[in-house]
Formats: sequence, structure tokens, C-alpha cells
Amino acid sequence: MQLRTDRALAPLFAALAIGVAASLAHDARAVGDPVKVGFIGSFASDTGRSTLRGAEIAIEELNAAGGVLGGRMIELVSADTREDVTEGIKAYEYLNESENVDFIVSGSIDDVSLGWFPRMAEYRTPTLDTWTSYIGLIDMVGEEYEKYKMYFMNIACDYALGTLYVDFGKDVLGKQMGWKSTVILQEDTAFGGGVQEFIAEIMEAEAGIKVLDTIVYDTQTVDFAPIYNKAVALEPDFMYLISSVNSQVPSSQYVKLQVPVAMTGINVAALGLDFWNDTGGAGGGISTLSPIPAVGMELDDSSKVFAEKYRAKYGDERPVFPHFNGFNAYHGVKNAFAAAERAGGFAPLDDWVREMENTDVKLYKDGEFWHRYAYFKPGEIEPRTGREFVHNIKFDLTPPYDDGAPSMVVIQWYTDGTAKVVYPPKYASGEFSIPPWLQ
Amino acid sequence: MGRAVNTLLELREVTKRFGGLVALDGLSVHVDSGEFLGLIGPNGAGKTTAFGVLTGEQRPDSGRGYFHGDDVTRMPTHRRVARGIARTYQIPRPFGEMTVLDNVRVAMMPDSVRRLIAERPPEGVDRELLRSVGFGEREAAMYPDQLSMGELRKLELARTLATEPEVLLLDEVFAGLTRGEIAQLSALLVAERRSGMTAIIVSHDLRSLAPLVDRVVVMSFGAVIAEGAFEEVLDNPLVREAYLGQA
Amino acid sequence: MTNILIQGLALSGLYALVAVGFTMIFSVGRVLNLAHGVFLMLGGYAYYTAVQVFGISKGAGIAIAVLAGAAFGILTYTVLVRRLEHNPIAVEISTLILAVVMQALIVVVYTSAPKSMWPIVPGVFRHEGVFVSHNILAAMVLSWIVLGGLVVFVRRTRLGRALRAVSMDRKGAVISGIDPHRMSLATWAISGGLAALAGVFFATYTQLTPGMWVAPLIIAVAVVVVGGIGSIVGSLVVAHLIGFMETVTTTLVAAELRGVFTMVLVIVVLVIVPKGLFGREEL
Amino acid sequence: MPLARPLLGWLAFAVVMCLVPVFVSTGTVRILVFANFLAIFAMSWDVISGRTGYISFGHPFLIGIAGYTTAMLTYHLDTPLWLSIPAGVFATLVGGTLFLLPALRIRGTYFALVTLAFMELMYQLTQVIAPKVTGGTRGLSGIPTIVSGAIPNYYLTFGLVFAIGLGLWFVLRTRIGAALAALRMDEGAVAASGLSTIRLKLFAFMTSAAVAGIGGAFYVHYLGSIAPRGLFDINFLFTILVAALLGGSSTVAGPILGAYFLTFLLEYLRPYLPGPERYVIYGMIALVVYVLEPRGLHAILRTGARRLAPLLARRRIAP
Repeated sequence: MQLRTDRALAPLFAALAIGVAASLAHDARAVGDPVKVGFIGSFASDTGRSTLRGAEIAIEELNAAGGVLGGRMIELVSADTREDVTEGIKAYEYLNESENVDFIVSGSIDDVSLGWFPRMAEYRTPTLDTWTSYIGLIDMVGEEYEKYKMYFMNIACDYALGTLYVDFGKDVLGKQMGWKSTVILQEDTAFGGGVQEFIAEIMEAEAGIKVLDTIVYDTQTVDFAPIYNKAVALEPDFMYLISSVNSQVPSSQYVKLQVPVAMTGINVAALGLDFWNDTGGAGGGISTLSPIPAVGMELDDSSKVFAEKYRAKYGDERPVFPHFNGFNAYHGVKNAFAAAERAGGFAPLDDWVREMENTDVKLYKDGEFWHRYAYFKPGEIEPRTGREFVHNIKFDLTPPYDDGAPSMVVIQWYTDGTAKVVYPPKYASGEFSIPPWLQ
Repeated sequence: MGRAVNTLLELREVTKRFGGLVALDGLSVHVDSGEFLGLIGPNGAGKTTAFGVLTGEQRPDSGRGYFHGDDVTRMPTHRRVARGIARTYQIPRPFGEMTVLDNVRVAMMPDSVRRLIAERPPEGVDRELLRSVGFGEREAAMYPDQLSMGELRKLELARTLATEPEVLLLDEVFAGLTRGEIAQLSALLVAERRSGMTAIIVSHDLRSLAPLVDRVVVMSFGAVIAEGAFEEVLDNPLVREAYLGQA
Repeated sequence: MTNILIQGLALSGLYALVAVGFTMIFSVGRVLNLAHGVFLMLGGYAYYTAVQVFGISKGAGIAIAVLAGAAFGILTYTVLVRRLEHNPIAVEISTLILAVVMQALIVVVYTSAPKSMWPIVPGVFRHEGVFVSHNILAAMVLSWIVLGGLVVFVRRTRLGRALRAVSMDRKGAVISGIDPHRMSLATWAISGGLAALAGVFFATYTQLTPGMWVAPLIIAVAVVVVGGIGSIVGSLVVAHLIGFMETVTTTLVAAELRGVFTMVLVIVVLVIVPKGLFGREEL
Repeated sequence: MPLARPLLGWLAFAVVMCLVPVFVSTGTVRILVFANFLAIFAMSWDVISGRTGYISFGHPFLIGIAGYTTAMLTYHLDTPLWLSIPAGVFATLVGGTLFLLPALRIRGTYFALVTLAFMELMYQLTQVIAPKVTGGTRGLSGIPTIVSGAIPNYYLTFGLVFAIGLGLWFVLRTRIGAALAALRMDEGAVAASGLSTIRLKLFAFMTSAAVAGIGGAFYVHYLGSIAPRGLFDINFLFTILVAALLGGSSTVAGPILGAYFLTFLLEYLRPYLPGPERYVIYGMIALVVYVLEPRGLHAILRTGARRLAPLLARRRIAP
């Protein structure tokens, strides 16, 4: 039986095969002299752009100083992930298979990093992540060191962020503000779940703050009025928001509704200077935890130089000021190359990993310790948590934070459009405050 | 002409409503084996709905349908077709993207996925069937949109015959045909009648219908208002009123 | 209880506004516009650009957004839909592709960073511990006005009656001298304008992102499918059903199940009552 | 029936594709692996939607069921792949019967929307129900792979494409293919021809689900990770749908053609437009091709071949 559609398969397949073959023919390429650095992340998000630009400026500096590894120039190749897991995997493959990069700097978000993680183990390409803070990745490095040792996380993982945040609860929310109860508003994501579990467990025991209820909400929620209503009805001293996806929605509705209870927590939207414009100037009173170096933080000299170059180069293009991961990419790329110089290159991998583990760059501001780029080694136990954080950037969870920078700071947005660090005190330049309508 | 002994297909007390409209109102009608029955009545009398209920395409609100004395009220269409009830449509419904030949071949398919895949289609039978309704090689390769109304009706008839039916339900077989086409189609139906086929024919064209049928049933507002031989039924005042009232 | 009532009403009004243009297009043209969410998104971005970037007044911003939406509706119809109108599936697929293209275009122009907008009507309504923003109340009132106006429009005006005639019986309308293409064009323009207006309210309430077209599309699909595709009144009733269901779920059951219940409702209704709860297919 | 010519086409296809890794870089081979997966998904989509006219907007749902089943089995329970992959495919068959439920009553637009709701629901459920098991929003990473390296994966996936494609072609060129096409044209007339429409739909849905399941399971073991946002996503659905339609629906070669075309279009734009502009151009090309020829590249090539054939023949005759 013949239908209209089922004819002439032979010429079709022949055409198809020839077409594919022809389009593939011009693919042969020689491996050039320059050292190749791959960037993986979203080209359109503030997150991705911060990392990309941090890497760009670091590479410009290295090239201007005469190149690396005996005078070779560095070439940056970028691959867009669109914050999509599959695109991220394709991008990682592209950097390795088509571009043969020597080193990768990543501004990927959590699930994208998780997506290309198995590829990294396969290609064994040295990779520095600057945005993802998922402890699961660090634990994988610890559990299967041989497989994943080429991975370094240049931001304190969420476990460390959470631990320090409890101190903030104790010192500021408890002691300073006199708050005794909270309602947690948690987005329904793995990140939200992880942080919530942690916060709820420790908040009461360590900070003396009672968790009255946890409201888990769908990230696609359009209307937060019922959620705030429900939380307010429980009469907590403050609300604790955990939001990494669509964070503008809960925070802008909080402001627009002038919810009569203070709120703090984690609000990813508020991490960059653009937040003020994005909210149309209605972000006053919002505070959030931020990895460092955060917006609103006073900078050391080397970071200041970076920030100035950034401003000069990108002007008013978003993000107008690099997010924390921009700094971490800038310093991270330089440190990775320093390790490569010591090891004689990025290969053999073991040598580079060893030298990367030996990295210890301390930054000082006005003669005082400010930030440190070093990494936890296998077997090294972090004293406060009593666990390993293999290849996570070294952080310090106990004041005065001399062994590493604190894992995070709390930044506060004021009604005049400025943002300042309010915790920990050593880094603070402003005061924790509540929104104007509550004062 | 005397009535045959065994009833082949029958509706008993069938009622069918569409929203507020009563399409069939306690309709009882039957056709005997070997009989050609004419089903007539003004527009909206419920003839097409009656076909729908007979083939299972429409489910009655009450009443029952019987085939060979078995209750088939809840039997799905394809099983009724397999048991020997086949119909044509008032507006022909060919498979538009298939040739005439392939249209007939679909109707000849066995109702089994395994057999459809594993068995080779029977050779020659399809073309033979097309020849029997007057289609040659040229028409076999044509697509439905290239056919005249008369050819479409013949295709419909060929498709019903391909299911090897015991009873044909023919809906408005002569509508839209030229005189010549009507004559051709009538000849085909006469041949079927001679070979012992059973049929119910719906038609507005009473003149063409008259020589084909043994008996007529007249419907109005979903119920039978008269039945019998052609001439006596047409003299029935109720029938005249139904038609004239309609006109 | 009062809070559920007030918040449910407010959210439902917004949902009705989001869905109404979608209903109209299906009703008149028998096609689903899967780029409906994009119309909303464009409205939102147009308003944002006019008001928050160029500092034009809010009223002018709304007018610009509505005009942009209507223009895009006309463009979509003439360039894309008109060629494929005989094949509803092709229209659905091409509008889906269009949506994805427009999303990419927005990313290029505005980046993927979310933006939030000033409320059109600032202020908060408070009553016994219940709080609702004036903005969403305005959206609710507006949706009633728009929907009421639309009912009057299709029943009373010449153009409206012509649209209604096309939606009931396309062939019959053609015979009586109505040009169905012009009617479709009018519908796409109206629908685009209304969607852009809804988009301004939707975006001022949530946020502007290039991916924001999906959520309103899902809402429109849910409202329209459950209500019975093409029925304005049905859409209005079901927007309230879904709005209240979400509010009740969020307040009394579990906030994370909000979306799950809506999807279950859509599936159950489509499987059991395929024509929707108010299964008419005319305006 | 002339069998030789199409079979020759398949053979040529296989030979060329087997030789491809010899001539191209591994980067291109990696791209081809994704093209192969997309081809499998597009073929699966076409069995339901192209053949029977039941437009599925929920295909990621079917793919995701298999993917998640095998991912969770191997990740949490260390189930061997020879057991977990069939388990995944079986789970997809169950999911496929869920599609049949609405298809008993509705078709066209309504059916598309129900399946879309299935996909949305699945996206919500992976996050709400037992995120510890499904990995929640982040998904699962570190799922075992079958083979490693570009070339082994290429041969594995091309083997799947070839086996599935040839299998589908052999089955669908029999009378079942015509029966499904008839179903697309007029379901009532199919029943009136004495065929059970439910049985035909069940066959099409199960075949499609099985292909989607095989594709989904192997896909996850190729990626080594699974996450709901990349899977139960309108953009993923869009790619599958456009691959099948752009290539030419209701054929076997079409979806394969469409998948290769789309994947390469996107990858070849990368060096020139690394950023988000790429997706604008990519989408525009897809849109223009679709609007100009809804029957797809398959039809374009075929018309081209038909016009070209006499010219070539004449040339051969001429000295």
C-alpha cells in the first residue's frame, strides 16, 4: 500500500547523508599556540555576565603582562548555557571537544553545574565554579576525589553560608532586635529545602528564635498576598524568606503590600547593584545574605582596581557592578594560572590540582586581613562544622575570621538606594534596619 | 411480493435526543433478510439519526437494536461492521489523502494490528471490487478531490461492499447525481439485490427509489407514520400532510 | 474567611483579564494563540520601557502598551496566522514557535534579569488583618469593566454582532456579507490590546522576565479549557473557580500544591467534560 | 512493491553515518549525538502526532518518565542498567496509556492541551513529591553512563536511531501505516470500515511511548544527570515538535532530517553568534521554513529531487 507521503525514500536519504557529510567536512582544526580558557554560563544573566567579565579582565591583565607559561597568550572562548541544563552540557562539550580548552571558569547556576559535572569528570578539564554553592558538588569531590578532583568551588558552599547565618540570627535578630519568633517562607526547590532544614534546626537551639511555621510556596506563585496574610496571622517577630528563583516576586510584593512584619533572609535578586533600578526604587528595607565579596562591601586595593576597570570597560551595561562571582572569577582565573605556572601548565592534572590546593592568596585592606583565596584539602576538617569541604574556597565561620573570610555577609538595602554590609561586624559599614513603613 | 420470514436488522422503541430536540421518538423499524427497504420522510425526520443508531455511531437514550436477533445496542461500530452492517454517508467521507484504491483497501483491512503488520494484503481483490462498481485503473489512482459526486457515491458503495456486509445502509444515495449517474448506480444496486443483499435506502428521490425497494417506511418527527408498498404509502393522507406541510 | 474572599476575588479578576483575549481568538477564528503569553509580556515590557526607562506618565505608558499589543496582534495575524488559518494545529505550532522567538528577542534586548515594576495604582487596602494592593484591586475592577464591556460590545455593536455571527457560524456569516478575515483581524487586534493591558497588570504584580509568557499562557489555557473554549461568561466564572482554588490551596491546604491542583483540574475536566463546564463555542 | 530503492537509501544512510566520525572532529561527533537523541524523540512524537493526528504537547512527559525511572533506580538502588532501562521503558508504556484516556474522547487542540497539562503536572510533581528521591529542582547528577567518549556514544546513539528508524519504517509501511493515516483523516470512517479505532490508537501510543522511553532512558544515561527544568519544559517540547514538523511529519525520514537540521543549525550559529541572538535566528529560520512549507524539508527535498531527476536523466542520455 502506498500513501502520498511514502515515496522516494532513496534520494531523500542520499541527500540527507550527503548534506550532513558536506556540512561536517570543514571541521578539521589545528590546536593553536595560545592557552585556551573556556567560559561557561549564561550570556544574558547578571550572574553569567559577572563571571564572564571577571575572567575577561583577568585575562587581559595576564596577557598585557606578557602572557603565561613562558609567554603564551590566553584566548577566551565562551559558551552560552541559557541557564538550561541540556544547553549547559552541550556548551561544556563544545568547549572541550571543539575548542580543546585547557581550563574552564564557570558562572553556571546549580542545576546546570550538576548537569555538566559528569562531563567534567570525563574530560578531566580543570574547572573553577564561581556561582554554584551547592554542597552536593563539594561532597561529590570529597567522596570520589580521584574522579572529581579537577573541580574547585570559588564561593563558600550553602552549608557554610547557612552556618554563619545562624550567628547573624543570634547576634542581630535575637540580641539586637530582640526578636523571638519567625515564620519561614521557603520556595519549593532543593535549595530552599536544604536551607530551610538547616535554618529551622539551628535557629531555635542556637539563636533562641522559635520557628512558628514554615510555609513552602510554589516558585510560579503569582500572588503572595495569601501567603503573607497567613504568615502575619501567626504574629511572628519577623519572616524569613528563602528565595533563589523568581525572587523579585515575593520581595516586590512584600514592598508593594507593605506587609506589617519585618522580613529578612535569602533573596537572590537583591545581590547586585542593579536591584535598585530593577525594583524601580522600591527595594528599601530588603536585606539578604550574600556570598562575598558582596555589593556594598568596602574593597581591598586589588579588587578596587578590578572594579574600576570593570566600570571603565562596561559602563552602564548590566550588571553595572560585578556580583560577588565577578570578583571570584577575576581572582580565581589569576590564581588558577598562578597554580599552572608553578605546576608547569594545566597538565598533568595532578600537578595543577596539587598547586591549586597549595594556593594561598591573602588580600588585605588598610593593613587588615580582608579576603583569602585558598581551598580545603582532602581530609581537612573545618572546626566549627566538623566536616570536610574538599576544594571549597576556604572560609572561616568564627570571628574574627582570620583563617579565611567569613562565608557570607548580610547586605541591607536602604530607601536612598544604597546597600551596605551589616553583618558580620568586622565587615559592617551600615546598620540592619527594617522597612520604612514599620519604623 | 410477500414478506420474508426472518428479520435481519431491527430498532425497537428507540428514542434519541440532542439537547432539547427529539430526533427519534420511540422509533421501531426493521428490515428482513434479502429485503430492500426504502426509508423516506421530510428533512429532519430522523432518518440519518436512525442510521447512526443502527451502526452504533450514536447511542440511543432508550430502546434497543437487534441484528440476527442479537441485542447489539451497546456494540461498538467496528464490531457491527465486522458482523455485516455497513453504511454510506449522505456527504461522502472518503480518506482525502488516499487514492481510490487505497480507500477501498482500508475498508478491506482486518481488525487486528498483528494481521495488519504481518499479513500481505490480498492481491487483486481490491481492483476486482473497484471494477465491479465501474472503476478502471485510471480512477483507482485518482484522489477523492478529483472525483465527481457520482464517482464519490460509487466509491462509498465500494467501501461498504469491501467490508463484506450482510446489510447495506445507504444514505441519500442519489443526492447530487446526474441522470446518467443515477441510472448507473441503480443498476449496481439492482445487481446487489439480485445476489441476495439486504439494504435500507434513504432517498429524497422517490422516483429513482421506487423501482429498487420492496417496501417503504415513512418517518416524520422521529417516528414511523406509514409503511407498506410504495404506491399505497404515497396515497396515505398522513404522508401527504407531512411532505406538503414541509414544503 | 474574609481574606480568602477578598484575595480570591482580586486574583480571579487578574486571571479573567489574562484569559479573555485568548477566549476571543478561539471563539472567532477557532484557533489557539499560543503566543498569547507573549502578548502579555510585550505589554509589560512596553510599559516598563515607556514609564520606567523614559519616564513617560503611567496613563501614556498603558496606552503605548495597549497599542503595541494591538499592533503585534495585527502583525501576527497578517504575517503568520492568515496563511495557516485553515489548519488550527499549524496555527498553534507556529504561534508556539513565535513565542519562543520572541522570548529570545526579549533576552537580547533586555537581558534575562528580572525586573519589577511600580504599581500602576499604588497603595494597600487593609481590613482586619487582610491586605490587598490597590493595584490588583484595580486589575479586578478593570477586568469586570473590560469583560462587561466586551459582552455589551458583542451583543450591541455592529462589529460585535458580526464577530458573534462569525463565531457561531462562519459560513453563514460569509453568506450574509461579513468578511471573516476582517473580523479575525479585528479580533487579533482587540485580543492583542487586551492581553497587553493584562500584561501590564500581571507584570506590575509579579515581575518582568523573558520567560514570563509561560505562566499566563498556562492560566489562560486552564481558564479557557475548563470554562469551555470560547465562552466569555464561562471564562469569567472559571477564572474565579481557579483563582479561589489557588487562594484556598495557598491559605488552607499547602502553598506548594498551588499549581498541581490547577493542572489536575484541567486534566479531569478535559477528560470528563471535553467541551468544558460551560461548553459553548460562541462568544 | 518496490522495496529495493528505499532499502538502498537506508543502507547509504547507514554507511555514510558510520563513516562520519572518521572525517569530522569529536566536537562535531558530540553534536551528532544530541542530533541522534532529538531524532529519536521526533520519531516518537511523529508516531502519535504525525501519523494519527493526535498532537502531543506532552512528549517530554513520556521521555521524562523513562528518564526519571532509570535515573532513580540506578542512583539510589544501584540497579544494573540492563534492568533499569527496560523498567524505564515499561514505566513510559504505563504513561502512554494515560495519554490514551483523553484520546478516547477528545482530539486536536483539546488533546494537545491535556498532554500539555500532563507535562506541567509532572514538572510540579517531581519537585513536590519526595524531592529527596527525585532530586527536586536540582535533579540528580552522577548517573552511570553506558559508554564514555564521543565516538562510542555516537555509534550507540546512531545504532538506536537506525534500529528505531528502520523498525518504524518496516512496520509503518505495512497496512498499519495506512490505517493510522486513515485515522488521522477521518476517525468515524475508520470505524465504519470495521476497524477498532481504540486498538489503532493504543498501538500508535504504545509504539510512540516505547520509542520515547528508549530514547529517554538512554538520554539520561548519556547526560549522566537529570533535572526537571531541562526536561519538562516548553523549550524542550518546542525542539522535538519543530524537528518532526520541519523535517516532515508522517514520514520516518522527516523527523531524522529535521533533528539533524535543527541541531546543526544551532551549533553552526555558535561561533558567529555565541550569545542569545543565536536563538532568535534559529527560531526565525524554523518559523519561516514551517510557514512556507508546513510539510517540511522532506517535501521540499522530494519536490527538488523530482524536478531534478528528469534533468539528470537527460544528461545521462546525452553524450
